[in-house]
Amino acid sequence: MKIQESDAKSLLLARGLPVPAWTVARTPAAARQAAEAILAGGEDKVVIKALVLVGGRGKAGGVKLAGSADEAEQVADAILGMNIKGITVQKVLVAAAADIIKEFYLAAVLDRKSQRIILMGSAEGGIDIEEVAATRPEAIIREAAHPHLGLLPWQARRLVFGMGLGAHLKDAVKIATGLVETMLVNDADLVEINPLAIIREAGPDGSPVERLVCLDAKVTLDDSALGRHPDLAAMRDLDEEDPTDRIAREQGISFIKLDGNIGCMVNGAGLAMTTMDLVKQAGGAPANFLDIGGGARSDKVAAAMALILSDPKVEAILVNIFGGIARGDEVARGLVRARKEQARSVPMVVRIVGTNADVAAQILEAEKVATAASLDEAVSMAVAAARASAGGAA
Amino acid sequence: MKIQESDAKSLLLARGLPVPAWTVARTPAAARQAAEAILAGGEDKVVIKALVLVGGRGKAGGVKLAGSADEAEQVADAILGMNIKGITVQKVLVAAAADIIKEFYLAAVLDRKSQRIILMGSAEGGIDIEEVAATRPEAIIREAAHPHLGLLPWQARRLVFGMGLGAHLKDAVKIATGLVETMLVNDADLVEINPLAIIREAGPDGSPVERLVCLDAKVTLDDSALGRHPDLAAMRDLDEEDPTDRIAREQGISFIKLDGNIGCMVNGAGLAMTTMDLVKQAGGAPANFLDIGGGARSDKVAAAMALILSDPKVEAILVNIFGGIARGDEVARGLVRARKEQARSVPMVVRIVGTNADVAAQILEAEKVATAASLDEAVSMAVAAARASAGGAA
Amino acid sequence: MSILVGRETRLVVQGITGREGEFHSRAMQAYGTNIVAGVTPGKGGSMALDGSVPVYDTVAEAVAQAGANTSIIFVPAAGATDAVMEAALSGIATIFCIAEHIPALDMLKAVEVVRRAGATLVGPNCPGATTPGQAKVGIIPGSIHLPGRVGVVSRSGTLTYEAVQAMTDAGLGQSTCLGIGGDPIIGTTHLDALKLFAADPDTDAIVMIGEIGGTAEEEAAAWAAEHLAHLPKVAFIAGRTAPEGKRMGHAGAIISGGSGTAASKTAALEAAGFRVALSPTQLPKLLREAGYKG
Amino acid sequence: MSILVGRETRLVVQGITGREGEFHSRAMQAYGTNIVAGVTPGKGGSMALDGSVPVYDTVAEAVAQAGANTSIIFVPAAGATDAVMEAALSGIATIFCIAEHIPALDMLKAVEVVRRAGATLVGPNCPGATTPGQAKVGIIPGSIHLPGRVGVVSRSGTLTYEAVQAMTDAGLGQSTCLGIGGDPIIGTTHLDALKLFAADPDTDAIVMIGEIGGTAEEEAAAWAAEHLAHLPKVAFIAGRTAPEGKRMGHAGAIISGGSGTAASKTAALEAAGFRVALSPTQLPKLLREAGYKG
Repeated sequence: MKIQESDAKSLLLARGLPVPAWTVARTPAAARQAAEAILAGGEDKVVIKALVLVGGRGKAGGVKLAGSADEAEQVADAILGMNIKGITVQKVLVAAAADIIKEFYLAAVLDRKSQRIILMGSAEGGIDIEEVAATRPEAIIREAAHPHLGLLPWQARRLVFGMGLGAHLKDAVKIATGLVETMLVNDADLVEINPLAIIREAGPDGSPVERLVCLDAKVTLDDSALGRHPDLAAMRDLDEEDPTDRIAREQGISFIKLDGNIGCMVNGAGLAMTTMDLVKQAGGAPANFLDIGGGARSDKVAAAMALILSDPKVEAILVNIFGGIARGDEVARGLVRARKEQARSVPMVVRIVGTNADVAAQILEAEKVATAASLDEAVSMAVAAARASAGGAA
Repeated sequence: MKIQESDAKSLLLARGLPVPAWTVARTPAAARQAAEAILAGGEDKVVIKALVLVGGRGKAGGVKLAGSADEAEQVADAILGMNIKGITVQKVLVAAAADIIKEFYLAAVLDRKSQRIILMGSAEGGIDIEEVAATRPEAIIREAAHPHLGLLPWQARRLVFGMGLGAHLKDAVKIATGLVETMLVNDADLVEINPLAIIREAGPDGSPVERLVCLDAKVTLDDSALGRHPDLAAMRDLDEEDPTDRIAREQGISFIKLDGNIGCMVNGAGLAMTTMDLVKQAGGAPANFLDIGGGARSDKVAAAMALILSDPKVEAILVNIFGGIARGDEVARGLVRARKEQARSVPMVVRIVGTNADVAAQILEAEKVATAASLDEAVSMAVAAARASAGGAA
Repeated sequence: MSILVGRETRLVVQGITGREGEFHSRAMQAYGTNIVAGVTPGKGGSMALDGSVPVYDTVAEAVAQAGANTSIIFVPAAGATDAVMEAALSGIATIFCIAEHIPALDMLKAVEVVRRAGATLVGPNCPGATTPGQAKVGIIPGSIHLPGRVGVVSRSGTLTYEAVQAMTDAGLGQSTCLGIGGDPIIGTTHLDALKLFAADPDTDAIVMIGEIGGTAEEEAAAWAAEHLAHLPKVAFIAGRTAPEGKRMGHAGAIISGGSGTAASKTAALEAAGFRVALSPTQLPKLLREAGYKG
Repeated sequence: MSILVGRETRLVVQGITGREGEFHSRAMQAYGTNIVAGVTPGKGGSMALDGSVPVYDTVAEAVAQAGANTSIIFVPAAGATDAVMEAALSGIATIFCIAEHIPALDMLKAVEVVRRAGATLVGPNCPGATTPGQAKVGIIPGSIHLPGRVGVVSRSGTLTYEAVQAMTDAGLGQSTCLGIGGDPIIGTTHLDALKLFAADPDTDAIVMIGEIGGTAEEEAAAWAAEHLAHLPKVAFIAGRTAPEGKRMGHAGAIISGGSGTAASKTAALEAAGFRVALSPTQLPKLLREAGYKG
């Protein structure tokens, strides 16, 4: 689960890491008020950033500076409501604009290949790390945390020296160690600071001092561990969650909306992807990815059907079940019931094989549901049905 | 560092383990008051236990039951002031007397041989575990905690089943896990519950229920880790600490008082023990174990001298220094100064070899201090000096 | 015994008295798998599966008293990593973990313990393995298999069944069918599976099923190019139409930063001498084209 | 090279710029030890010991750039276990840790890391090792040694010096003198040391110095009875007059529950063929009586 920059920064603060203060504003007026307070504190400028869970907000115009309260209000007004990669901006983060001397990149990631938590650092911060990784991999320093003891202090030091942050050894070690702790304590998949920056600010006596701070923060949480972190589960941003996403989540169904017109209901993630791929290959367009999961009781089947039909673009449904844990007859019964309760009617093609497929076939036949024996056949039938349905509607 | 049963129980409580309530009383009146409260709560009897840091208080009469407030006061009066193995009892623990169904033994110990934390359990509780270990080792179940992950739940289960506590699986697993956690969190060497007991008590509806509880607790802390646990360092029982023990501790000197009349000042624990052994073998009696430690600056030498002379039985002093990190000349200078400042004068024999031993010899010769070249010679001289001194005093 | 499971398998079922554990234990027993013990803490001393299998409190007892050498874990996610570590540190050589939704950082710790213990873990979030005609350990429907000499390895569950069914329908029997699971941190990777098949005298061809996310298929392909050049090899990758940045059901199935795409995996596999199918049903045909005569 | 240290030793000093680190580094260098690097985080790029030794920020650099194979750690207790793990996981084969007062549970974790890395740790709270005439790594005064063929191992510091001095005074040279430290959790035990000496062609006799507490001497004795029957062996145990239940300076030197006494250790050693001295000065004579001709 992705969380907003503001929540990610809270998690870093909780580990004692240096994160400059921020305010979240949902209206231009609130942004103005936050900016006033910051400017009254002696800062020259504020930065206003769109809070959205997609990347590239900077390029999309979602990050702007303002030098006065008036300007802050105008900028916030422009950003709020903006559409960034399909997401409507509903809130902004307001903070003092930092006087940046140098930017770095630092992230803790769960690395599948090495089966370790890897800390990745680079002296080239504030940029696209994937581009650096692809073009100049030697610019990235990696340190694998001990699988049972976490990041050891000497590992943090080695990373910090490698990043050229030796002049800020103590603070940088604390941040590096804190990133891995943040990951471990919160069951995160990713904790990224980009940029980690040396900034210039006024010291206690007014003269400028340098300080290493986390200017941005991105945290992704392990969905499988949210059950033991109710405080983190509460960070789910409902502003960016579709009603269908919520229903799917609550029903334990994996559901991802796509652009096509053939709704898919499949058991198993791999088979669900395969079904989508085959629909596309056969000239159709899948409307969704949907894995009803292991058990696939009839109530779950009904919920999946409702999810699919909630998309008005859906013109045909393809059900593909390979019974294993899921019993084919139970799925068939669920389909029949869901069919009777559904709001609108679209053609449906069902293919059920494996455990109790024979009983399933009898049930479906009795209800005159179109069935197919093979996956390829089911796909062709669904694509044809969608075409016919679209033609009929036109 | 040993801590009292009451403090040990606090550490267990902090891990959420079941420990029946207790009160510490320093006067018979306070014990009476505590007993009154317990008896008013519906209990039949209270137990009053001497709080001392030596074993065998039960056999010494330091643990007694009382059935009334009057009796509690009398019992407390008898126990307070009692001498148990050289310690005067200054406080007692008062608690409800448990209705014990069965006793067990459970302890987490730092095992040197396996270099692991070992959890030792036995269905024979409330008894001398060392006797069980010696006579019927098969009655003790052992489980080694993972060196990096601690005691894993399945290990706790295996131990609990082995101890015959399967009927109390969940509680017993929690206690076993909690013991190792107590050890890890507090840097303890030993966390012992003897007895761990199934007791009968009144349930919510008044009918009797069985519960697994920690009836006694013994915790020894790692002296080397006290620096990072100020809260635990504060548990040091000053009631049982000699003024000389305190001075030695504050000076970083290892000092243990013995019964003899030859004071020993040595650098290095092994050499200090060896010096004691040789004194005894030569017919003398060492008055103390004293290791002045690595550096052995002159102020430390003076403090060590004061510690030795604070024992009125000391009739001769044997100084044995093998210079390595410790420089012989610095020790010699310290001795000369301490000699001039000391309260009373006893014969002293000095043997300094190793680093700067030649300079040390010159300094001592100039001050007419008796010196010896070999350890054996130094010991003979000291034993003779003590005899002469004792003869003179007689 | 082909790989991992076979006639030598002496299975202990951890969580045998649970609903899922009991259901699948019956199916495994019906297939012919030698289930020698069950473990449910607190039910030690009882019998499971109609009195045919003794239940113990601990895996150590199952090893000592029933000679178990393989374990399958039907314990739910919250206790599954502990069960994995119990098996590994109690002398079990091969461990299958079925549970899904295990926190990745828990599994990371457990995988390290398993490795240090010298054991093999398959899963979590996997359907297990079947050596057709000998033993099945897991939840793969027994009926889809045919004994033979093709090794099948897959990250998926039902997609594996689909591929195996296609093979069986075409008369291509399998040496062992192995589902390694779709989680980010798993005990046995595609590469590990290929190494096992490479060392197996009963395996003459390879079917590898992958999906988007990570680089496990690429790593396996690189190894296969060097060490399995002599074997007919086919593959299928699910998720050609998956959008970037979305988890497709499996915690590990996500394209991020442009890496882990079906296209990059397909390219790596083809470069390594695999024929890559566009549908699971094409696998038998491609395997024949690759020269497999079995 | 006798055992652990010798002409092949390429030493990195962790904490070379500290007071103790510098002092003892000079003494080691004066003895002839080949100090190839120092490590002090933040002082990388500078030179230590009058410009003769480069200082690095990390042990990894000292290994890569200066070819260090052995490390001595003069870092105080709070950072010592981290330094031990850094050395072990950066490719150092032999590590000496001098600091005392390291929490035992910290060392327990570090010892496990060292073992897993396949490295050897000596200490903590130890004086180090000297192979006379070749190299000394630690704080044992160089002047007390004489090159020869007797292996000396001890839990103590100054008591070791006493024993070595007695040997040297009697003309009995040493192959290696090793102080293993008096803490409860140590990297190299008496038993480990005996195994090293047993495999060393340059060692023809053994002097083992022990003290009260634990059972390490008994375990070493049991092994020696079986594997070192052919070598002359003598021992000394300190603490015959130590009272029960009191820590005699060393964290590990405590008799508890009647075990770990000097009497039990002496009995075990005598049963294993050691001659046990009543004073360190008797060791040379007993070694001659045991048939040592060197």
